[in-house]
Amino acid sequence: MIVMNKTCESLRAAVADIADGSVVMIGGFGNSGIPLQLIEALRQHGARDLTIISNNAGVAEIGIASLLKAGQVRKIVCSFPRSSGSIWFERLYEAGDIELELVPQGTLGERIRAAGAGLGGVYTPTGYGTRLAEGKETKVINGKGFVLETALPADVALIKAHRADVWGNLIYNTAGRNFNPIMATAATTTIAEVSDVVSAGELDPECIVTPGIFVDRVVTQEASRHDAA
Amino acid sequence: MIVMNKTCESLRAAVADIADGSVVMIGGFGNSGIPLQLIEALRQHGARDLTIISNNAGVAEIGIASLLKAGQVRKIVCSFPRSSGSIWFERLYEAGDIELELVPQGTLGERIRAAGAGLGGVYTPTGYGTRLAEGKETKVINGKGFVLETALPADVALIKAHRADVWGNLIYNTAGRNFNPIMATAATTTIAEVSDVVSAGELDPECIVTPGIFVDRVVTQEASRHDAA
Amino acid sequence: MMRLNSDEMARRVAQDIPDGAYVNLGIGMPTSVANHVSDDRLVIYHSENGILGVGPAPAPDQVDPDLINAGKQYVTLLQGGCYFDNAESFAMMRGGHLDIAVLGAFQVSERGDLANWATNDDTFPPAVGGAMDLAVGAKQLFVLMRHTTKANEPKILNQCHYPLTGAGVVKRIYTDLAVIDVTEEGLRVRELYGDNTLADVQALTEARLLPPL
Amino acid sequence: MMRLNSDEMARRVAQDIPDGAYVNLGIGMPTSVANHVSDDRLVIYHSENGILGVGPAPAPDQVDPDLINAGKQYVTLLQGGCYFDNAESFAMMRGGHLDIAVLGAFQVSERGDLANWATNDDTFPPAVGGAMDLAVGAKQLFVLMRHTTKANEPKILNQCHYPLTGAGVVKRIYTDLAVIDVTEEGLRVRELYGDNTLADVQALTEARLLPPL
Repeated sequence: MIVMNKTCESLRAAVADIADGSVVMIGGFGNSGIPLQLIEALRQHGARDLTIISNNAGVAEIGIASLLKAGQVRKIVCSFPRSSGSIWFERLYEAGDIELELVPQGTLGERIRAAGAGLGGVYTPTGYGTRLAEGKETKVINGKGFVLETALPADVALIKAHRADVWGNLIYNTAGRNFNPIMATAATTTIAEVSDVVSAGELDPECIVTPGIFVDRVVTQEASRHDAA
Repeated sequence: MIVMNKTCESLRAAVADIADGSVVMIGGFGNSGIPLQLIEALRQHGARDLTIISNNAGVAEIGIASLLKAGQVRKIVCSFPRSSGSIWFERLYEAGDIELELVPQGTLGERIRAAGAGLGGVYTPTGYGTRLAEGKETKVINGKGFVLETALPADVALIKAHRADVWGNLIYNTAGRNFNPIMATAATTTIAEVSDVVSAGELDPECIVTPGIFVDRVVTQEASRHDAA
Repeated sequence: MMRLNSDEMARRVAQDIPDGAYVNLGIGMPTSVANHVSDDRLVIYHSENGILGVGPAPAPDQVDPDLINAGKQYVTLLQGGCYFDNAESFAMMRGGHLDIAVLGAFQVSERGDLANWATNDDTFPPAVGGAMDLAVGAKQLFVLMRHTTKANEPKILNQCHYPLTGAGVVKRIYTDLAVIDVTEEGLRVRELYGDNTLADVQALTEARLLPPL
Repeated sequence: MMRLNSDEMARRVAQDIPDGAYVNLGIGMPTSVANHVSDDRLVIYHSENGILGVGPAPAPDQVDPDLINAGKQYVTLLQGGCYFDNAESFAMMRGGHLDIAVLGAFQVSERGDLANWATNDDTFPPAVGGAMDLAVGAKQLFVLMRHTTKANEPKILNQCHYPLTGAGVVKRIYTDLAVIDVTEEGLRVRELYGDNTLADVQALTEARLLPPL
């Protein structure tokens, strides 16, 4: 009997094929639902010239900020780069050493979802008549103005979930979902960091949030022991 | 202490304000997840000149077919009207007594979702280069052809779920979800037929499929006893 | 002239939130509106990061690190609340499902244009978050802000000078001096606090104010 | 000339479905492909109505009336399967997440155009269902059909005469006579059953066939 098992034994192995120049989605909102160990593995892996798609641009020295500090990021696509403590982003931005594409949060989500759902783009009312719609196609539908926002796919998505099964089905913890479920759908390769992995059938099929079809690799936070060895 | 309770005591009361000429979404796929008792209440209520949005056009004499038979439907928007046993639809169609807007199933879903999510429309690759894209705006994005499909809202959604809580949060039974969760988001008034209603907090917040914000009224199948009385 | 303090301003907004309403409170002063909705009432708070039914701050030993609000503060979930992802959360906003959003503002125009995400100072990198989605989506958008800048300059203007968050989106403005409705006729004063007169408030307002009906 | 029967045709397709693949089987003959994937193998079947991990038909006393496949037959769920709504189900199709879709067809053109949802007979109301979404979305679209119509007319044509389901979408055609790949050079015969010759099959095909490599 063939058994499907998407578990990856090591964090290092999980990110080993991320190439220089990749577009990488990273889940999380503030400090909630961030795949910190996968980000650290990516930092150690050392891929450069990355485009990062994430809601925030990292704070202090951890998470996305650690990639910025290491000079691995060429461009960031996000809605709110300027949190208190986003010193590495601010430093690079002021020096002109990083490109910023600012996207309203809901538009960021719809562009990611569109990529995952095979849509070319969506007409959203968000940003209509504002600076963030400049240069974009607009359309008035039933008297209301909309902006065309195109699909935003990625090469890799690094996401954080609470628990996986071996088929790659995922459940999350409270508000830790945020961008993780939609990013899982929008990348060529989706890698999920989880607290633990259970057998197929142990997650309630009515409660699975991310179906395994969207997930390529699952790695537990325990896997860091393998990397240290 | 204020208590929120969206439960409606009677099926008849739940549909009493559906006006002639309304656009009514009805959940279900084949015989799975259809709000049969709400449809029967709508039939008895007698609203006419309805536009029905649903995946199918009813079979035999029940469900949507009963509304067709009663002459209450002016137009139907669906993907697959011609199931074996769709005699009432076929009869009306051949007589020219019903208007049909045929929409690919995934496009129907995205148009419904767009309405619920406040989008004006989406560019989908589905139907590009086919008869169902005739007369629609198209656009080539990154070398691939897409068709503009606009949001499809409704006045009322009649949906079927397994269980509700008094806040209107819903969970479903197996493949009974189909169009129900997206239709819940896309109508001015959403009415859910459920097997039972529990207190707030009794549904696992990690497993709620339709958040109560999308649901206006909940009615149990037991409520038909009130109507009979 | 009577100027409400922050607590009094938040309390005034809380009075206008009906029971059973679905409400999003913006970061900063708007968040404190919840503190003035008494415990015997039921308002369902939405948080953009994927929560409906946001409850009060947890006891220190009850903190769930993932359970934060849009302002990144630890919160709890009410019985009856639920979680969802970003796409569904913003569908709630943009799709017109929230009854009320309360946002802060740098400037509001007489047409209800809102400017609250960027100034004309380009030394800081821009950040927008969910403000533009909230601005276009909620059934009613309330602005809660001081009537003037710290330099006593008007914030209610003929035209916003700062980049817009949304055009023609504001329904009502709650300041420390008055409550003002954005109507088809223009800005209509709805309520003047204490002994404040229309002339007093007009003197601190660039846009023309219409008297209470 | 060797003509496979329906069972043999379905078995032939089953041979080309790799373990671990996510697969959607269209209504009719394609559905029977699953019967020829042996029990020691793992293929994850998707059903457009919102199931991933579709299992075999239930025992009569185990039927869940809501748990049906796209053909409205009762099914079960494998351990590891899950449920979702229409939008997510079609996101899987359109977004390129399914490895293989197997569909029936009225006609296929040499460019891989697919016609399988309507004929030119307008006496019946049209119905399309999920066919157009499957056609554009799966990584590989296999067509499973008899090589000719009941009247022995070719179904593999220079141009489809019936309304298209999708343009340039078919990757491979499995008929009762042969397996044919749609390539940039044209229709390339991949396999001829029994003693069938290229000339035999070409005689029943309007579009030009290229010999096996």
